[in-house]
Amino acid sequence: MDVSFILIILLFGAVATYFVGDKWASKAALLFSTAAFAATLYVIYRYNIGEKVSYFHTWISKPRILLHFQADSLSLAMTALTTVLTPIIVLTSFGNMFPKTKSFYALILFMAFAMVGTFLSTDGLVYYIFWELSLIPIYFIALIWGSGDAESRKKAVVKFFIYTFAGSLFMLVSFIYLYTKTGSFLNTHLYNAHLTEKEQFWIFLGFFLAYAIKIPIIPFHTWQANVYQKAPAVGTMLLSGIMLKMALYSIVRWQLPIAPQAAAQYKYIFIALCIAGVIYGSILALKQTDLKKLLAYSSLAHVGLIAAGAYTLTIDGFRGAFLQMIAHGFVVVGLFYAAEIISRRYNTGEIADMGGIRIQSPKFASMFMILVMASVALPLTFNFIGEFEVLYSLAQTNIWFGVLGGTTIILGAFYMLRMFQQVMLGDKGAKVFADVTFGEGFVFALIIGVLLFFGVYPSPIADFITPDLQKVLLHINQIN
Amino acid sequence: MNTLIAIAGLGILCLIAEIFNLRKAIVPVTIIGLLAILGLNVSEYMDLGLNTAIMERNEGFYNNMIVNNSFGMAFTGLFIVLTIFLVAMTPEFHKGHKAKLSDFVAIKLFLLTGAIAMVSFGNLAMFFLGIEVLSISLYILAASEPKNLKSNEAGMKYFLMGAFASGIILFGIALIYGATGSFDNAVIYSAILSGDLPGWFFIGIVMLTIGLLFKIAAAPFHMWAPDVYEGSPALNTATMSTLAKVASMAAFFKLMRSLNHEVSASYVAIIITVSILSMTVGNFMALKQNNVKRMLAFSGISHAGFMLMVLLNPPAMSGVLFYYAAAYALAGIAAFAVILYVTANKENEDIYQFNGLGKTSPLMAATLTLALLSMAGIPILSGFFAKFFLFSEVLKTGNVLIVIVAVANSIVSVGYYFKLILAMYTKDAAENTQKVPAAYGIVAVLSILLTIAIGLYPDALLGLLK
Amino acid sequence: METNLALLLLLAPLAGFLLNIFAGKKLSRNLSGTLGTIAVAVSFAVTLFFFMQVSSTKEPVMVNLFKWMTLANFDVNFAFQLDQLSLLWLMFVTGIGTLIHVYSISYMHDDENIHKFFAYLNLFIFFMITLVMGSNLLIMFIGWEGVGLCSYLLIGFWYKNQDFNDAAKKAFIMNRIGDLGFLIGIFIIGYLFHSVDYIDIQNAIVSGSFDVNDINNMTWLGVATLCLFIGACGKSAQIPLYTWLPDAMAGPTPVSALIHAATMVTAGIFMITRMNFVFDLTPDVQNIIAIVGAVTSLIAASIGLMQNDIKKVLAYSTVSQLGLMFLALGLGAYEIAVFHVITHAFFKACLFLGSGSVIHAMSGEQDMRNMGGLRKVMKVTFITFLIATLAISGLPPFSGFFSKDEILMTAFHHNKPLWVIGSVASIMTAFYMFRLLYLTFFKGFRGTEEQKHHLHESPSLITFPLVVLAVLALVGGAISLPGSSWLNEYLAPIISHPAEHHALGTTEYMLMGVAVVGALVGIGLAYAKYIKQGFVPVPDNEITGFAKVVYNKFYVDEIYTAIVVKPIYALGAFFKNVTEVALSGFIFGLGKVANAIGAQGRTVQNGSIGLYLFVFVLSVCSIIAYIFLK
Amino acid sequence: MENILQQIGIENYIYLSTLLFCVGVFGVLYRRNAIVMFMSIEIMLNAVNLLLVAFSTYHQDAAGQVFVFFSMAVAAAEVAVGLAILVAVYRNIKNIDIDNLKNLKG
Repeated sequence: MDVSFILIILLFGAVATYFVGDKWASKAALLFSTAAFAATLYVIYRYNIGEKVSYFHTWISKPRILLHFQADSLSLAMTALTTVLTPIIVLTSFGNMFPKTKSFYALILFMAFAMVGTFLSTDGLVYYIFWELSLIPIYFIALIWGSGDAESRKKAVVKFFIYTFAGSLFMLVSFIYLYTKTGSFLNTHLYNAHLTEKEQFWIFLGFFLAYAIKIPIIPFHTWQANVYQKAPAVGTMLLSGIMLKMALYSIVRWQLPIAPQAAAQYKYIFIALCIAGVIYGSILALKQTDLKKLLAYSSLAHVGLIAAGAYTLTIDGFRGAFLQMIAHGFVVVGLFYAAEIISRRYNTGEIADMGGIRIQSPKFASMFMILVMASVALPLTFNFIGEFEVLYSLAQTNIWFGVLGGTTIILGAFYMLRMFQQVMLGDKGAKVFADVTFGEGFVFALIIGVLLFFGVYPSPIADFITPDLQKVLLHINQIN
Repeated sequence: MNTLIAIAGLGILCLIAEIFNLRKAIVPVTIIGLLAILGLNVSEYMDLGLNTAIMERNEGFYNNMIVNNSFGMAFTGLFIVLTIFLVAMTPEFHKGHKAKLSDFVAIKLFLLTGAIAMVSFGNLAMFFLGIEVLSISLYILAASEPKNLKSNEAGMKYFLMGAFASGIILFGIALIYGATGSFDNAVIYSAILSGDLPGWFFIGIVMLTIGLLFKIAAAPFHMWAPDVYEGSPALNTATMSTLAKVASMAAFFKLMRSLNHEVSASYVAIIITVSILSMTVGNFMALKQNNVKRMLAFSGISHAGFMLMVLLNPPAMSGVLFYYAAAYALAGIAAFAVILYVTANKENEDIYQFNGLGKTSPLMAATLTLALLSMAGIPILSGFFAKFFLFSEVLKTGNVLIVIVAVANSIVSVGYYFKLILAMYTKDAAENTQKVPAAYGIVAVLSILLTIAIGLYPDALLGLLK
Repeated sequence: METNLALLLLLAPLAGFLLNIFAGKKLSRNLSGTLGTIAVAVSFAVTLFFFMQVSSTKEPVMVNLFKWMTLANFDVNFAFQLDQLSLLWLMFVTGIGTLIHVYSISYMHDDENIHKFFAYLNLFIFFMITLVMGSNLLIMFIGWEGVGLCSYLLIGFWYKNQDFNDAAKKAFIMNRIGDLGFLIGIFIIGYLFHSVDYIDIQNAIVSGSFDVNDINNMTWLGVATLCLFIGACGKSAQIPLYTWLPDAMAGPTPVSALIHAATMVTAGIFMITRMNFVFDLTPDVQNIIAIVGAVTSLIAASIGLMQNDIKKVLAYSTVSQLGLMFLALGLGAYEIAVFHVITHAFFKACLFLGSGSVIHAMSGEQDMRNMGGLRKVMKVTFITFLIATLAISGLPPFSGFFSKDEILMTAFHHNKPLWVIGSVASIMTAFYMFRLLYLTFFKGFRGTEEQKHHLHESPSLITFPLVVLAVLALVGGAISLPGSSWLNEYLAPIISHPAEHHALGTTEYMLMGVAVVGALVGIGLAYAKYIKQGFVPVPDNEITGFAKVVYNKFYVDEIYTAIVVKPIYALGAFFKNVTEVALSGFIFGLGKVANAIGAQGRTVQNGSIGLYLFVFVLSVCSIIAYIFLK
Repeated sequence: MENILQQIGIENYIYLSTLLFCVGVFGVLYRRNAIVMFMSIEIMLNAVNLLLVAFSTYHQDAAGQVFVFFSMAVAAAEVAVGLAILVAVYRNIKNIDIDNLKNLKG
C-alpha cells in the first residue's frame, strides 16, 4: 500500500458519498475520511519501517509531467494532519442539516483529496493542479452553504477565489519558467536549477505571491476575515485548519529550496512582513465585534508567525513552523467549532449579543477555555512547542524579531481573554444555552486530547520530521 | 481527400433525402455517416503514421491542391467530432420548422467541408475556396431566421464585413502570387527560402493575416463578433464560436507556418500587439455583459488572443494549438448545449435565465460549470493544460511580457465566468423546470467528458501531431 | 524509586485536579475539599521525605523523564531537580498549600462551584511544583505560565462579576508581559550556553567554557538577565508590572493568601535565586534590581497607607515586601531574600487568612471603615492577626524582624540611599499594618446592625491554619538567626557567591535599634491617630489633595490605560477603519476599475456597421503604416 | 502582352489595382445603402481580379487567371447570399439603410 491509496480512498469516497444519497452521505463521508486516516497511519508505519510507500507514474510525456507522490516525513505529516482533521470536521457538521447534503459531503472529501495531493506531489505541475483543485470545492462550500446575506457572501467568496487564483497563477508562471530551464517539474530537479540571482528573485516573488495570498500574509489578507465569517463552519475549518497549511508547507517544500539565495538574501524583509502581520492581526482582533472575524484575525496573527519561522532558514524555525502548523490546525478547528456552536444556538455571531454562557454550560466553557489557552500557547499545549521554537529561531535571527514576534503572547492573551470574557463570562445568561451534547463533547475531547498529549510529548512528531527538514536546510545552505 | 469528398457527398445526400421524404432518417444517417468518415480519417491517419518515418509527410492530391498530413488530419478529426455534436442538436433546436431540417444539416456539412479544406489545403486557391465555403455557410446560418430582425441584422453585419475581409484576403493572395508566381504552398515556400522577394510579398502576408484575424475575431477586427453571436440563432452561434473559430485559427496557423517560416520582428510585434489587445478587450468587455451569447463572444475574442500566441514560434506549436483548439471547442460545445437548453423558448439569453439552474437541473449546471472552469483555465480540466502548454512554449521564445499579460487576463476572465456560475448556484429559479431534451443532455455530457478526458490524458492529443 | 516518588510529588495535585474537575460535581462538598487537601498533603509528605534525604546527603535528586523539545543546539528534557533550594520552596508551597486547602474547605463551603475551586487550587499546586522542581528554565516556564493560568482562573472564580473577570484578565496579561521577558531571556541564555539546564549553565560558567571576559558575551548576558528580571517583575509584581496584584484581590481570600502572597508571587525571587550564578556576573542588572525593589517597596507602602479595603492594604503590603526581597536579591544577598520569602509566606498567609476570617464574619464586607471592635468576638483571629502584624512590622522576636533587618543591614553596607528607602518603607509598613489592625479589631463596630448580629468567630477549620501560621510567624526567624544561620548553611551549595556576613558589631546592633525604633514610631503614629483620636478614614468622595492621589494609587492604572491600552485600541480602530478598508478597497477597486472599463467599452460597441468597418480599415491602415515606417 | 508589361511596369498595375481597391473600400465606408455597399465590395474583388490577371501575365502563368474564375464564382455565390439577406431585411424594416441595423450593440 503506497500513498496513492490515500488519494484513491478520498476520491472514491467523494464519488461514493455523492451516490449514496442525502440520507447516508454524512456517514459515508465519515467512514471514508476515517478510512483515509487509517490508511495514512498505515503508510506512516510502513514508511517508518523503511518500506517503499512512494508512487511513481509518468503522466504526460511532453512536457514531462510525472505523477510522483514521494512520501517523506514532511508530506506524510501534513497528510496525516489533513486526514485526521477531515473526519473531525465531518463530525462537527453532524448536528446541522444541510440542503443538498450529498454534494456537501462529497465536496468535503474531494477537497481533502486535493489537499492531500498537494502535500504529496513532488512534480511541480501536479502539485499546482492539486493546489488549484482544492480551491473549487471550498468555493462552492462557502458559496452555497455559507451564512448571512447572499450578496455580501458572494462578493466575499468571489473575491477570495479570484484573489487566490490570481496569486497561484504567478506560481504557475514560475514553474513554467523553471521548466524551460530544467526540462522537468520534479522538485529535486528544480532544486538544482542553477538560477541566477535575478531569476531567483523573480521566482521567489512568484511563489511568494501565491503563498502570501493563501496564508495570508499582510497586506494580502483582506479576503480572509470575510470568508471565514461567511463560510459555513466546515468551510472555515477546512480553510484555516488545513488549506492555508498548504501554503506554509509549500514554503519549505518549494519556495525556499528552489530559490535559496533569494531566500537568504531577502529573508529579513519577509520575516519583517510576517511579523508585522502578527502584530497587525492581533491588534485588529481586539477591535472585532464578530466572533468568527476575531478568530480569523487571530489566525492571521498565528500563521504570520509560522511563516516567519519558515523564512528564518533555521532548523528550529522549520520545525517550529511544522509543529505549529499541526497544532494550529487542531486548535483553530476547535475554536471555530466552538464559535459555530455558539452561533448555532444564539443565531448570531456578534460578540455583544453573547455573554453568560458559562453559567448554563460549564462543560462547554471549560473546553472553550482550554482551546483559548492552547491558542495563546500556554506551555503543555502543543501550540507552545511550535510557538516556542519559532520564536526561538526568530530571536536567533535577530533579537528584535523575537521581541516583536513575541508580542503575540501578550496581544494574543489580550484579545482571546477579552473575547472569552465577553462571550462566556458575566451573568448575562438570560438566553438558554444548552451544554455540549455527547457528540460535540467528543469532538472537543479529541482535539483537546491531541493538543495536550503532544504538548507534553511532542517528540514523536518532532523527531519524525526533523531529518527531512534538515535535508531541506542542508540543500539551502549548500547553494548559498 | 477522401474525407472531403465523402462529406460533400453526405451533404448532398441530406438534401436528396428531404426530396424523398426521408426526413426522419437525415440526422441518424448523417451522424452515422460522419462517424464512418471519422473512422476513415483515423485509418488514413494510421496509415500515414505507419507508412512514413518522416514526421510530416506531405501527400498531395490533385496537383497538390489537398495535402494529407498529420496536422490536417488531426484537425479534420476534431472538426468532424464537433460537427457530430452540432448536427445532433439540430433537430431539437429547429423543431419549430422541421421542413428546413435537411437544409440546416446540409449547410453544416458543407461548412465542414470548407473547414476541412482550410486545414488540408496545399494551394492558396483551395484555402480561399475553403474559407469562402465556410463563410458563406455561416452567413446563411446567421441569417437563418428570416422573420427575426436580430437574425437579419446579424447576417447582414456578418456578410458585409465578411465579404469585406474576403476582399482583403484575396488582395493578399494576389500580392503573394505576384511575388512568388505560384499559389502552391510548396513552391511559395521554396521561393521564400531562395529569398529576395519584392516588398509587396510581406504586404500580402499582412493582408492575409488581417483577413484571418477578422475571421478568428481578434481585436481590433473583432467588432462584428459580439453582435453576430448575439443575433444568430443560438445553435449557429455555437457553430461559429467553436467550429468556425477553430477552423480559421488552424488555417491561419497552417498558412503562417508555411508562408512565414522565418517570422520577422515586425510581424511578431503585430501578433503580440493584436494578441494582447484581443485578450484584454475580450476579457474586459465580457465583464459587463448580460447576454450569455455575447459574453461568450467576448470570451471567444480573448481566446483568439491566446491562440494567436502560437504564431510566435510556429514550428513548435502545432500540438499546442491543436490541444488548445480541442479544449476550447469542446468546452464551448458543452456550454452551448446548456445554453440551448436553458434559453429554449425564452425571449433572450440574459444571465438571469440561468438563475437557480443548480437546483432545477444539477447535471446541466454542473456541465456548464465545468465548461466555464475549463475555459477559465482551472486544472484539471483541459482548458488549464491548453493554457499551460501554450505558456510553456511561449516562455521558451522569451516573451515573458505577453505571458504575464495573459496571466493577468486569465484572472480577469474568472470574473465573468463566475458570474454565470454564481447565478446558477446562488439565485433562485423564477420558473418551473423543463425536462432536459435528450440531445442536449447527451451532447453536453459527452463533450464535457471529452474535455475532462483530454485533460487527464493530454498525451493522447499532443501525440497526434508529432 | 526516587523517580516514582518525585512523580508522586508532582502528580498528586494533578490527580486531585482531575478528580475534582471530572467527578467533583458528584462528590459531596466536604469530600471534594478533602480530596484536594489530601492531594496536597501527599505532596507535602513526599517533600518532607526528600527534604530529609537531601539535608543529610547534600546531593540533589535528579529525575529525567523524557525528551520534551528539540532545538538545533540542544534538547530540552522533562527533567526535575530536587535540591536544597527547590525543596525549601516545595516545603512551604505544599505546607502552606495544605493549610490553605484545609482553610478553604470551610471558607468556600457554601460556594456552588467548590469542586472547581479545589480543582483549580490543586492545579495551581501542580504548576507551582513544576515551576520549582524543573531542572531547566523551560520546565520552570511551564510552571511559570501555568500558575499564571491558575491565578487567572481563581481571580475570576466568581465569573459572573465582570469586574472580577477584568482583574483576572489584567493579571494574566501583565504576567504575560513579564513572560515575554522571561522567554527572551531563555532565548538568549539558550543562544549563549547552548543549554537551558541550570547545571549546564553553571558548569559552563565555572569551567570557563563560557568566556566571561568576552565583552560580547557579557553584553548579551546582561540583556538576558535583564529580560529574566522583567519576567520576575511580572510574576512578583514589581514596578512597572505590579498593578495587577492589588486587583487580584478580587479572588477568594484563600487564593490571595496562597497565590498572591505566599507562593506564586515569590516565583520571581525563586527564579533569580536559581540563576544567581548568572546574575552575579551582571552587576549592572543587579543594581537595577536593587533600585527597582527598593522603589517598589516605598511606593507600594505609601499607597498602602491610604487604602481602606482590608485586602488591598495587604496586597500593597505584599508588593512592598516583595520589593524588599528584590532589594536583597539586587544586593546579591540571595539567602536573605529567601529567608524573607519564607517568613513573609508565614505571616502574610496568616494575615490574609485572618482577613478572610474577618470577611467571612462580616458576610463579605471588605471595607475597614465599616469594621471595628472585632477583637471581642473573634479572639483567635485577633491574636493570630496581631502576631502576624507584629512580625511584618519587624518587631523582635517575631520572624519578620530577623529577615527584614538582615535586608536593611545588607543595604546599609552596600548602598546607603537604598537603606534609607527601605527603612522608610518599613516604618510605613508598621504604620499601615497597625492602622489596619486598629481599624478592624479596635474601637466600636461601625457596620450595619445585620452584620453586627451575624458577627462570630470562624469555625475551627479556619482558625486551625491561622494558629499554625501564627506560630510559624512567631518562631520562623529561628531558621536564620544572626550569627548562626541554619538557612545560609543549608543553601550554601546553591548560592555561588554567598553574601558577606557581618559579625554582629556596634553598627549592626545600632541598625537593629534603628529598625526597631522605626517600627515603634510607625506603630505609635498609628496608635495616636486611630486609637487616641479615633479617626476613621473619610468616605471616598471627601478625600482631597495629595491624599487623593495616593488613595487612587498615584493614578498608575489610569496612566497605563492612557499610554498603553488606549493607543492600542486607537491603533486597532485605525487599522480597522482605515488600513483594512483601504487594502480591501484597493482589491475591490481593481475589480471596479475592470468593470468600469468594460462598461465604457460597451458604449464604443454601438452597433453601427459603419463604425465597425471604420475601425477595421483604420487598423489595417495603421498596420500597413507601421510596416512602412519601420 | 509581354510588350505591354515591358512598357508599363508591373508596379503600375499594382498601383492601379490598389487604387481601385481603395475606391471599393471607401465606397464601403462611405455609403449607407446596402446595395451600394455590395457593389463597392464587388469593386474591391474586381480590383484584385485585375491584379491577379496582371500577375498572371507577368509570370507567364495561367494559374492566376484560373484563380480569377474561382474568385468570380465565389463572389457570385456571396452576392447571392447577401442579396437574400438583404431581402429578408427589407421585408422586416422596409428599407435597406444599414444605419437602421443598430439593435445589436453594447
